[in-house]
Amino acid sequence: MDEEHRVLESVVGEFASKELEPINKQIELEGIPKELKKRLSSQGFLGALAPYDLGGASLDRLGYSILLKQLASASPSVAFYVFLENSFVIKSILLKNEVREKIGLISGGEISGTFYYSHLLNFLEPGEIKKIDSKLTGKLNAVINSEANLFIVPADDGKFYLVESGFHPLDEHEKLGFRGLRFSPVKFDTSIKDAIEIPLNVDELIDDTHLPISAIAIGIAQGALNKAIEYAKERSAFLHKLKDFQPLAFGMAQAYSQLDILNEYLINIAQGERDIKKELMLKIISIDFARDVSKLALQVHGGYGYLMDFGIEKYYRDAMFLSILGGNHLDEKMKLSTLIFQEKAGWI
Amino acid sequence: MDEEHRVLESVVGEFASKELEPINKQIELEGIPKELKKRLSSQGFLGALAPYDLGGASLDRLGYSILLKQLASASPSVAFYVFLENSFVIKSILLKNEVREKIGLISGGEISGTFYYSHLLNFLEPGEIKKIDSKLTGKLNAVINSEANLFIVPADDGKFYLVESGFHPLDEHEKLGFRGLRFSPVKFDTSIKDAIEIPLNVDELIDDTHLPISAIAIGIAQGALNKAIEYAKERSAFLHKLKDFQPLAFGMAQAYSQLDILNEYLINIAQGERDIKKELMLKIISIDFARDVSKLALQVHGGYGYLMDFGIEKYYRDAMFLSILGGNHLDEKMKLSTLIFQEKAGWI
Amino acid sequence: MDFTLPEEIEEKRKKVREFALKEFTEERKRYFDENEKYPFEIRKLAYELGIINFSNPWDLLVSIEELCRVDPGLGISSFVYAFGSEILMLFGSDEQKKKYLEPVQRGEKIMGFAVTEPVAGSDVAGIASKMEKQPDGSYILNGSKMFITNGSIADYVLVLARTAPPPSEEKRHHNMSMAIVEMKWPGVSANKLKGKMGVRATDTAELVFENVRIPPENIIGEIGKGFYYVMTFFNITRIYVAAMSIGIAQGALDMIVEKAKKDKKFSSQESIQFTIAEMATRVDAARLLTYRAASLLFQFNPDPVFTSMAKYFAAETATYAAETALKVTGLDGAITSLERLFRDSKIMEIWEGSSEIEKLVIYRMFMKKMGVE
Amino acid sequence: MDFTLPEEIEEKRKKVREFALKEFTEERKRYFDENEKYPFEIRKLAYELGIINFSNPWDLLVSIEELCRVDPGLGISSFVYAFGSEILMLFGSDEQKKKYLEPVQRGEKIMGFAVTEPVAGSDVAGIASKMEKQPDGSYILNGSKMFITNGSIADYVLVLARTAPPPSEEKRHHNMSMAIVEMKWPGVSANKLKGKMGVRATDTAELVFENVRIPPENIIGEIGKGFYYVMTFFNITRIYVAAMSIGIAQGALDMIVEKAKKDKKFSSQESIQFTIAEMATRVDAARLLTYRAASLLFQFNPDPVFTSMAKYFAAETATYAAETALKVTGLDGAITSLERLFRDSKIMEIWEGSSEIEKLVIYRMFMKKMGVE
Repeated sequence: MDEEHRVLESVVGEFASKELEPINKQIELEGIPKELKKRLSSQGFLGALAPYDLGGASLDRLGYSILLKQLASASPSVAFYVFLENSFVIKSILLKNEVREKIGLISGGEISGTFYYSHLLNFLEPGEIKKIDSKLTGKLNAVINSEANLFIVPADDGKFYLVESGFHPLDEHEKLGFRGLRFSPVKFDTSIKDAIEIPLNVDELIDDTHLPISAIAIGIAQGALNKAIEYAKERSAFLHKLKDFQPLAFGMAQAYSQLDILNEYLINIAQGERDIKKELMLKIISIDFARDVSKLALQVHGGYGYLMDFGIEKYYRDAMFLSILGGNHLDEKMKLSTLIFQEKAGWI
Repeated sequence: MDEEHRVLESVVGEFASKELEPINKQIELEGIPKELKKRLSSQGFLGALAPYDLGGASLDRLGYSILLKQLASASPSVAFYVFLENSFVIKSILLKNEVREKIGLISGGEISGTFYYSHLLNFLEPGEIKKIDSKLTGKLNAVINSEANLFIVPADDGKFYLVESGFHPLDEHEKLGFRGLRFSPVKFDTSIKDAIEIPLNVDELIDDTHLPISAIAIGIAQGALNKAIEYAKERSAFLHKLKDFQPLAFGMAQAYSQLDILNEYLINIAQGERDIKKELMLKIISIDFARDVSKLALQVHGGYGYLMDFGIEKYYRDAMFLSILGGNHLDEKMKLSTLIFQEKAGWI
Repeated sequence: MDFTLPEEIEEKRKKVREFALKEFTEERKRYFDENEKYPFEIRKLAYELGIINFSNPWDLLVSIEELCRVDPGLGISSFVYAFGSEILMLFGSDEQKKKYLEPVQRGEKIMGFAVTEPVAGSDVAGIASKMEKQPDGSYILNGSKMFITNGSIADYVLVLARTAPPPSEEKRHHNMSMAIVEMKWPGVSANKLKGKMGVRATDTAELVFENVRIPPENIIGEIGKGFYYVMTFFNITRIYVAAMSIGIAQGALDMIVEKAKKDKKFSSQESIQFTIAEMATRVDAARLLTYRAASLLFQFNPDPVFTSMAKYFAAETATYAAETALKVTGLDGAITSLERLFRDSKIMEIWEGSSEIEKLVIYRMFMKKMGVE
Repeated sequence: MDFTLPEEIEEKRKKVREFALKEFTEERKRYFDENEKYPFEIRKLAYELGIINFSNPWDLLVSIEELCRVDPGLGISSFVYAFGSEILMLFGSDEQKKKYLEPVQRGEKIMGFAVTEPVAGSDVAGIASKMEKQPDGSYILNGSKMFITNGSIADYVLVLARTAPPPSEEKRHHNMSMAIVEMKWPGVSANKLKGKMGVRATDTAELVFENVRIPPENIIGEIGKGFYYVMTFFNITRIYVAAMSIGIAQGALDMIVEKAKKDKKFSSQESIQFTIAEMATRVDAARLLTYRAASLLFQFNPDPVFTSMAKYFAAETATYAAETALKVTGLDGAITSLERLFRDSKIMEIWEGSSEIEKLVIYRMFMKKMGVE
């Protein structure tokens, strides 16, 4: 890793511990505060993938991975928010020159956008938007960041549209994770005149998310494990520190080792040539890893881990939610099997 | 990885498939043939860590790791043999100028040596060599490569001695793995005049084995998994190829991913600065991984996997034996815990 | 060998399942979870309809299982109002039973069990609360308790506290005693804990005791035997936690099976089929371990090895099942009760002795059986 | 519910354990393993001492468990000489029983069961062997069989072969039949398989049938029902493989416990203590699943879900236990019987339906119970 990325890692790390850690509970309970969005924006994080002239930081793959990992280690909600704005919204808008200037508003934290892809996640009743006459009408379920000002959504004509009016979010769903983001169905009744078609290739867009999702997963594991290690050094039971007991210490040592191994792989492939197979492999492994490690971290904390105030249980919930929002595991495992066997595999 | 190491990887890979694969069964049943030792020697593999002037290849850490990995993928026995000769015997002898020329005989495949470290492996009755008057007398249990011409063994004065006469191996132990090497107790009755003290630091010597043992583990996993993938593409059941079934395909895809991740880590740390913590982490993870993958590969082969002729079951046995000979897991996990918690940990 | 439950117990199981499916509506599950409220009405209803029957242990066990299968938060709240009552049954005086136990059994009062402390979770012998004997025979209690179920809604709690310093480090568990403390007494305060990950319909609080005067007749059993009483109690309640865990695991399995029934594409994937097979097997293994431990307990012959095996294995099965079901059902599971089941499940590995504690108990008692002291 | 075995069965268990500890000496275990020899003498002794009792299924079950606990190779060899006999008991004619079954039950003859083929392991319906009916009513058998236990020492084997082509791809399992084939008949040859990873004292062979003439009276039951007979048989033998697996797992646990008893440093490590606790729990869970399945089978009411759960879980427990015990005992385990136990264990996940097959059976039959066709 070069100097520039090292600096970025430490800058974001400091941001995470100074600006996210202290308000983590607030983020979970009330959502990401407006002021925080401003702070994220002024650091260039909100427009991570946006070009400089639109207020962005124009990060490369490694820089973007480092950013998400470090944010996720303190607040998976914030990391997922930045990921959603960049990997989906900004990248989509960049495809359409006419609306390019909206990126400035997003990277500036003035507005937020969301992208609807739950229909790709084997979701039973995702809802649908129909294009009827001069309207886009319908309801979408399970929309993450549903309080957004700007939606990029699929209609029944197979196209994606950017809309900025004529919608309203409904009551929230159960909220497994990423509680900093609103998660609910959204009703649409938008005039087609206000809808702008975005010429995106959704498969490519999704393929590009393997690496950032891996980075979030690794960040979650890192954040949870660090807290568990600190706690095990402080907390006593049976007259000894928790770290002194083999089952806990060995479990954490094992997790620490796997984390380092995954982290180096993340860095390797983020700075190497694009390799979708490797990115997919990392994603599938690191999502499961994040869940296992955050569960371990919760268990190390005992009863306290079960309380929101300790900031541990959220990692476990968020890791679980990431494993759901992070991609359709079954389809992706089939895809990976086919890449590995070099012929169609894993389809029965 | 630079060009030189890439070439080495392909050269050893070819050697493994052309010179080891065809005689694998013979190696398992009768030991490593003399001619093979000659072939290993002429390639410079037997003296991998020996200097050029003593017939060695003077490989660096990365080269040595690649060598062992590739050999292990076809024959873990041969890889372990090369490892034993180099990481223990040659490295020890290099510490004593007077006997330096023996290295030529080892790297030339003329003689073989062994190093006794089973006493470090939490072994209940390792036996002992006593230094009494003018003799080194006693019996050592669980000596690997016990048909060696040259032994480096500890005596009860806490020193290590090189001896070349006055010993004879006893009946073999049960032979879990590495069947190409003799494994038995050895009786010693050597005149002290024929014993040469070797001024070695056994802890350092062991620390230096983490990386090569990881390489063997990763090689075992690679060899077993490749065979399983090939088999799954060929073998049918229920009117489909095995690779078509998700549970098998996904299991192998997962293993393939982890293997690639571990392999990149191996290469990273083998070419980076020495980092004992990382080397230990990799060893602990990769030994367990080798066992899990070779077990999976056996299962993919069904009943055939259980037969020696298919060359699969040996990976599982060898991986298990490597996990035993590869180091004292409990002690090493304590050591790793202490490195990670930066204070004594995992001792209860 | 006979692996079947008496018919009337299986009948009761059906009745409880019907009750839970009817009363634990999606709205209620969500309401009490989101608002972290104890469902007094549901508890009352369950009592009145005879769902909770403390007089037949098998009846209680399968009821716990079936209630938690539909919703752990509401399910646990339905029967946990008597938490600690076994202590009074086994060790309480006749007066104590009459005054404190019977109103609970009649569904009128709520009880709690206060052992855990902020500084001592699983390590019961490490507690710091003190009861000091006064010249008049009464005791003064000082200290605080953490994670106390029913803490802010109970009428009284059974408190464990030191009545003398430990004789030595090895004998830290000596000189502890238990007393019944009424929550309305001066010096008692409760601070409801908000923001639990799951089982949010249950009430959990931190308790603080400042110079609380306890009359001598409220001391339970013998002075100095408190630790022993607690361990005896855990040998009972661990089986109930195991039953809750089986309920959760079964509930998770139900959901993935439901999806497989409705969604042919889902159920045609062999990896999903294997997942269901593996989950069903583990749930059954956990159930058998639990019923074996229960069977011995209910014959007044509890085996701590079997009890801890059941608790540990069942609790891990609960989190495994909830996690796995959620993983494979994806968003479909995330916006249904499965999401809650997932959050609820994790506490099973912590309550009544974490999995780590259970393993230590298993090891020690198992080796004792093997002839090792 | 009752989780105890009858006293006479527990007595028998003790007797079998004593037998195994006495007769399965370290020397014998090693000799028959290394030389891949079938232990005729031990088999005879076990029969004569009444160790093997086919008339009481619980007796047989615990005997299998206890024999394999000490040594799977010798243990399996002690009772497997009657392999396939349930087929004759259930579907054989009186003449077949008299001529072929009784000499086996008297310990005089050895039988085998020949289903698996080189091209079709777990996929029984995929076999290619054929029996063609001749004008004189006899059948001509052609084909080969793989991994046949007792293959090179049996006096006769029960063979599954096609008697007509499958009516369709979905009905591949139709038109298969079973016959008793004597190994001395012309055209029958056996090729002993050397180099098995484990259970090397048991005999395994590849069989080849070249124009073997089978008299009509050697056809078992009805023509065309062979697949059904095999599946019925597996519902029985899977339980025995589960029992072998429990035996192996218990044997591995025994060894780590023995080491813990002798070696204080070893047993004082908490990670070792946890390992013992986890292993003991899994072994018990596997045992309970197995006994439940057995209990139903022995009441002539087998449940394929429970049977396959038992087989799959027990087999995985065997490899897990052997692996784990060997891992933690290190070299100490590697030069003792534990090494053999490790090698022996792996076949449990393959025999009588691999774990993958068991999971498919569990899924299909479980969903049937849930009302899905």
